[in-house]
Amino acid sequence: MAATRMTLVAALNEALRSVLASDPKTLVMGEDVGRLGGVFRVTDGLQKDFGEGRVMDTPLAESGIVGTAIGLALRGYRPIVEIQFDGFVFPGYDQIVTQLAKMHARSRGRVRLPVVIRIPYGGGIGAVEHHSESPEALFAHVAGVRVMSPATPSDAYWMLREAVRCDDPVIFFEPKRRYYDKGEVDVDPAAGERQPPAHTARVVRPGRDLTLAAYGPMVRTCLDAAEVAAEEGHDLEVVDLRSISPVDFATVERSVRRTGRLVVAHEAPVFFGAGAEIAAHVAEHCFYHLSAPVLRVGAYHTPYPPSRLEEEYLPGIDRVLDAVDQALAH
Amino acid sequence: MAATRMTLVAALNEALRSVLASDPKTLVMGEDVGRLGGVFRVTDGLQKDFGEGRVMDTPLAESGIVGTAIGLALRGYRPIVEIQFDGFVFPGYDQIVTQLAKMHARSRGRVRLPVVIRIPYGGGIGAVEHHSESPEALFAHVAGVRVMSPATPSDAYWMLREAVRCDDPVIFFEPKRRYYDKGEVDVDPAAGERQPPAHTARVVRPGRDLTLAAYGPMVRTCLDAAEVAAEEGHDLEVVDLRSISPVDFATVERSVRRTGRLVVAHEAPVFFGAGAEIAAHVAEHCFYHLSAPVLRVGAYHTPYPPSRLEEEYLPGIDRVLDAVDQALAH
Amino acid sequence: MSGDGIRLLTPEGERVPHPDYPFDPAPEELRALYRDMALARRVDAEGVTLQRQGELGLWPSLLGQEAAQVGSVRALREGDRVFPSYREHAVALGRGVDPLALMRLFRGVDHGAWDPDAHDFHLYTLVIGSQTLHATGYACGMAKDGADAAVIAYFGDGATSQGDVSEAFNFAAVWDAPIVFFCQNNQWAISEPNERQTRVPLHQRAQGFGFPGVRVDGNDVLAVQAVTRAALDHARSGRGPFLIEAFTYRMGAHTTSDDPSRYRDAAEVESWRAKDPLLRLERLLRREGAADDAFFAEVAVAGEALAARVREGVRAMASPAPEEMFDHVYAEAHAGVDRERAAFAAYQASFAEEG
Amino acid sequence: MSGDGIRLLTPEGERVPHPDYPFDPAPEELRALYRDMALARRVDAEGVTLQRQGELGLWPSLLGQEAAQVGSVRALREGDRVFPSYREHAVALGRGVDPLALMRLFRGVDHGAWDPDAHDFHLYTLVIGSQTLHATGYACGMAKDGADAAVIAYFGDGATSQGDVSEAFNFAAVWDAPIVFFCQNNQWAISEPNERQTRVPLHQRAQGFGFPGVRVDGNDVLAVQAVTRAALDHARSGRGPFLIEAFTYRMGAHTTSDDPSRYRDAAEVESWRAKDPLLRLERLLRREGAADDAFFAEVAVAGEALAARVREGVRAMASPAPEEMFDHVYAEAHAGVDRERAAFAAYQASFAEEG
Ligand SMILES: Cc1ncc(C[n+]2csc(CCOP(=O)(O)OP(=O)(O)O)c2C)c(N)n1
Ligand SMILES: Cc1ncc(C[n+]2csc(CCOP(=O)(O)OP(=O)(O)O)c2C)c(N)n1
Ligand SMILES: [Mg+2]
Ligand SMILES: [Mg+2]
Repeated sequence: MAATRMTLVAALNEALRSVLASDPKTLVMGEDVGRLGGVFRVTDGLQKDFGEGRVMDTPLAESGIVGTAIGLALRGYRPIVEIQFDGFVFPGYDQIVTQLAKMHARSRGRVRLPVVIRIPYGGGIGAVEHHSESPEALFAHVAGVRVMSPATPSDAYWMLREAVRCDDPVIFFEPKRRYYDKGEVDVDPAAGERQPPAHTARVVRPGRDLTLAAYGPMVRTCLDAAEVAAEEGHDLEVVDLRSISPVDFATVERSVRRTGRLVVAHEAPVFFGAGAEIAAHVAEHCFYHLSAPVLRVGAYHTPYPPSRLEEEYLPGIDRVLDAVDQALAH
Repeated sequence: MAATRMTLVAALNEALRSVLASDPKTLVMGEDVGRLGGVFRVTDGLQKDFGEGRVMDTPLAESGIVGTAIGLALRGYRPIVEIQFDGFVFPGYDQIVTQLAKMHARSRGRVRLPVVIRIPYGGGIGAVEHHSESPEALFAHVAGVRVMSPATPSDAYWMLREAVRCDDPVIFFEPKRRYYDKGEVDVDPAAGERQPPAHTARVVRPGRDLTLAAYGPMVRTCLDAAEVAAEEGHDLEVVDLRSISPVDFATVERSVRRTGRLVVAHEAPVFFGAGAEIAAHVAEHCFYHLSAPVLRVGAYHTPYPPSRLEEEYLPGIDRVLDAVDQALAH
Repeated sequence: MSGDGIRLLTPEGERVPHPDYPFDPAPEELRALYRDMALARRVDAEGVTLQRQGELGLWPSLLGQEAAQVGSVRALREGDRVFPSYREHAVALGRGVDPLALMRLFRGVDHGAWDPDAHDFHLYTLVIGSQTLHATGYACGMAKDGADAAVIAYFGDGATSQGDVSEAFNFAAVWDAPIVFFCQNNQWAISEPNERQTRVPLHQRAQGFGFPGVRVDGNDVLAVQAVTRAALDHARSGRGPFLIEAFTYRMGAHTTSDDPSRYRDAAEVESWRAKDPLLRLERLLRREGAADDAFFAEVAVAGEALAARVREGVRAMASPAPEEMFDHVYAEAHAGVDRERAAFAAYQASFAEEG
Repeated sequence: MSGDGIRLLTPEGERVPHPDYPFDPAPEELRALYRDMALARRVDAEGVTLQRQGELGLWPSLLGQEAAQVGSVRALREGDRVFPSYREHAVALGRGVDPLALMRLFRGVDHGAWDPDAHDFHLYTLVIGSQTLHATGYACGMAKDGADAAVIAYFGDGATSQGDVSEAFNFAAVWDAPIVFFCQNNQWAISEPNERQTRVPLHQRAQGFGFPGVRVDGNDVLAVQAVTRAALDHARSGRGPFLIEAFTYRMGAHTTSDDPSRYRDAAEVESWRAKDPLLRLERLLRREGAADDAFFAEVAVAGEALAARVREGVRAMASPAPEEMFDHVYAEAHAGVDRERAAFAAYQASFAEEG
């Protein structure tokens, strides 16, 4: 089958459709995932095709959703949970941190909880409070869950499939402001074999002068920044991390050993964000290869502001380039 | 008044007693804080002396505790909440992250929430699951709350008083394995004037060869490690960070500019832990002063293990010294 | 599920007396109720329009819930405190909040930063159910203060599923807190009907926590006001919490982002249109000769004037200065924020220099 | 608060028939119940002793709750699934879990890693109330599978305050999940008595969510078994959840770390001693000639033998290998854990070299 051009939302929908069709133990559950197809339509049409027993509208309670998903997983199901927006995952945080993440270790490996928690995240869509956040660091610090975020429709398709197949709990962050970006997706199983594992990073643009590392919505921003930098004569390498826990440090370090410079970008606030872990790790392990300090670009240590300010709050091409310039100036 | 020797628990109790006595708007609330005086006796005798209206046993529900504390603060009270153990704060996490932390910004400064959330944290006490964790990074990433942790009885006394006085919400992490350590506490108000502000770090041992930065229970460990290192001829400086949000980087950087080397230690897992932020920041800002990479010492990316393994899990003197040796070897 | 609830006014605009809730407002009070509902409806319609025109990012319409909101807010006394959810525009107006303050939130200019103390009306809360705990704590504080006052907390049918709401019920019950829990059961939580949220009528929830709960016809402004007044008296008199389930209907979309045709029948909406809260009060007013065409025309004019003011106000609303992001994170100085504010200023200045 | 609940056996060991819960176990069944309770009590006492001797880090005693636990677990059928809290030692034994498996948890050797599938008995859950949601999800899965089975979820009186428990009640009700919620109301949540957790008897909580709830005398093993059996039948037959409040008493400390003299009267404890669950069954057995001194002596001997096995087993329990920390964080390979495992091994090896 040839690749098809589709939006990231359509790719996620296709991925869910394919796992629901192939594995009767998979379930989709969450608020408004049924008839409505989710507020972003990621689950559009699934209840119609697979029934209310497979695609379940739940009561409005995130702890209940995650907690009952755990119970369903204990019974042998593979629940795929939708959290409606990033800012609404916190009522379910206790179940994620104290139960979902720990039960495999608690049971010395006897209990597996193949639960996927899909979270549309990030800003840039002009939304009201709680609808634009990037809380991934609050999950990556928690041992026992995997954290990943695709940047393209193709990765959305294949990474979601892999998350569902995985026997570990996965927090799957979907870059909501890229939902309607289009890209080629080859849904042929043979294409699947060629996909790199979801926990690996990928060099999406090779370059010599500096490494830009990002994930999710910021990959596009970094690629765009690299275009601009190229016009100014700077050859930037862009690494799409894809996985936030684990981080594929091997790929990042390999890149940095060549370029000697690293800028990490994410939408989340910089303070205690993913960039801190990546900068700390790379600064330690590439100590003698770095010609400049690792710089971090991200949001500020403030609550997500009213949407009229989000353009200033979110790191855009200019802020990425500003950091690139600073790093190159060393 | 002369300084008195007392345990860290007694110092906290004294601090609570003094604020309850001086400010009728202060309240103590939580599970078992009344008659029992809390499972660690931090609130011992307070209900007897100040009544059930000031020292309130709450229903067993952390979200309810934090949420009603917010409401009481809106009404002009200054609630001091006790969470029984580190691992049980998560049902209250949503109220902390989405409400307590954000309401001041949400209201453009109109609403102040002077709520203190006391959390006994950390391991080393041979406890069962959920009773030994160090979740401070999960709070420091959240803008709007302050995060601090005292290391000594004197700081316990003065920092808790300052937390209660502060008009911002404070997550106050108490190093439970140091609860019964004794130290001098001078409760004289004049001594209070001499205390450094709670958001500043303090050099608790001066040294020339390397900076050890820690907070809470690990300060003692680092001081002990410095003693051992001194015998081996290495002169270590120990910085007690005291505050985790904000981090007093100025003090840390000043130290590192002199010593050229930094090891950060905490009980929490290293991955996405506080050490990442400190290492990333210092590696950036002291880039040309560092003779060795910033090294991090902490727990592993695993759930807190059964207590029979905690000695291997927690960073002790030996692991701190191992990192020191590595840093000095550069 | 146990009918439409306590009713003092039929959809046809006829009075039906209720032994427990005697209520006989004077004609001018009836007209004031109507005016409040009509103005709220007009402001709400303007919110929808402004969103369609791109002036607002979002608008959650209260269409159909005017009686539930106006009736309840009219039952409050000065010093009583309101904790709203995010759809309580008529309650906000009833507490003297300027409609433009609401618009600021939905325009993305601020997060809804009116002065809660000035209006005894807390900020909108978007995380479902959270405010019920704040309300309970606040009520507990009122009781500590010996205040002769009560709290009213608004939330939806869907919200009742959240653990926080159950915790609030329980804390309030154990503490005998002076609070009225006011659930606007508008039949839908976005696309999910009541049956997906509860097995039994929502007012019964209270019994399990040990306090009274009643259902009131939420489209009957008289019944809502009478029942809320009684509930507030109950709370103020030290008898603890009270739950009101106002049985009503969300006539519009969940918000302007929503497309209800995907999940509900036009017939259902039609059947509720017959119970329209304004229409039934209009019928009463006309039937009893308490208002004439001139009155309704005058209200309509006032509505247009208000809408015009709102429209102009919204269009004129400036975006905040970007530096403001840093201003209210903490009440006291925070080195991290200060550092970032300075870096931001320097970065902004660098563009200014470049030109 | 509505008395001691449904009762089939008085504290004096006399039978009292109940029309809704007919139950007439044969003498050998009665003896088996007694034996289960006595052995559980003996294991429990050994747990306390071993903690005092420093062999265990902690032990939460079930003393006084034997009837609630043995009666309920005996009502289960094969294939029914148990979700315990952390004090359900008698339930664990009833499901064939080795007492040493429980001891491992409280010794700090593991987190309680028995095989939940082998025993249809889930792991202990220490975060109050969490397991009620797992239980509800599991029950929902059973229903999906068309299994003729039900779930029973154990939790305490204090747990009912947690939002998770209310959410579990509501999910189970909306989904008609085959689950029995079994609340052991032992009157205390550490130092907090029932009045600090609830305004009304706990079994009433269910009504607000639309399913039945009853109180049973939790120290009457016959009543507990009969009521639980009926509740499980209710759940299995597709009628949805059922709440049982087993009214009992925690005779000992909350755990070995607790000092109940700080918060409760000796007189209260004494009054409950008169309702001892073992004593009353012994009285029945003797009164009806279903057991004689020889039987009780034999049970005591079996208890001592079991205690001795537990004691030796605990003392012989080796600590796990430190590397095991890394083994079960994830089911599949994780680069971060692998890196840390390797670093740990190298670090350990460095001592071996030096030493
Ligand atoms: C904790 C949380 N989860 C999810 C959402 C997304 N959400 C916004 S409104 C809504 C439905 C609310 O329904 P209801 O309580 O009946 O209030 P209504 O909108 O009908 O007034 C949902 C699911 C949210 N705001 N908060
Ligand atoms: C979420 C959470 N908060 C606090 C605790 C600490 N804690 C352990 S047991 C307990 C009391 C439990 O009381 P109850 O539910 O009545 O059960 P019991 O111990 O009486 O069997 C508390 C507060 C906990 N384990 N989990
Ligand atoms: Mg609704
Ligand atoms: Mg109890």
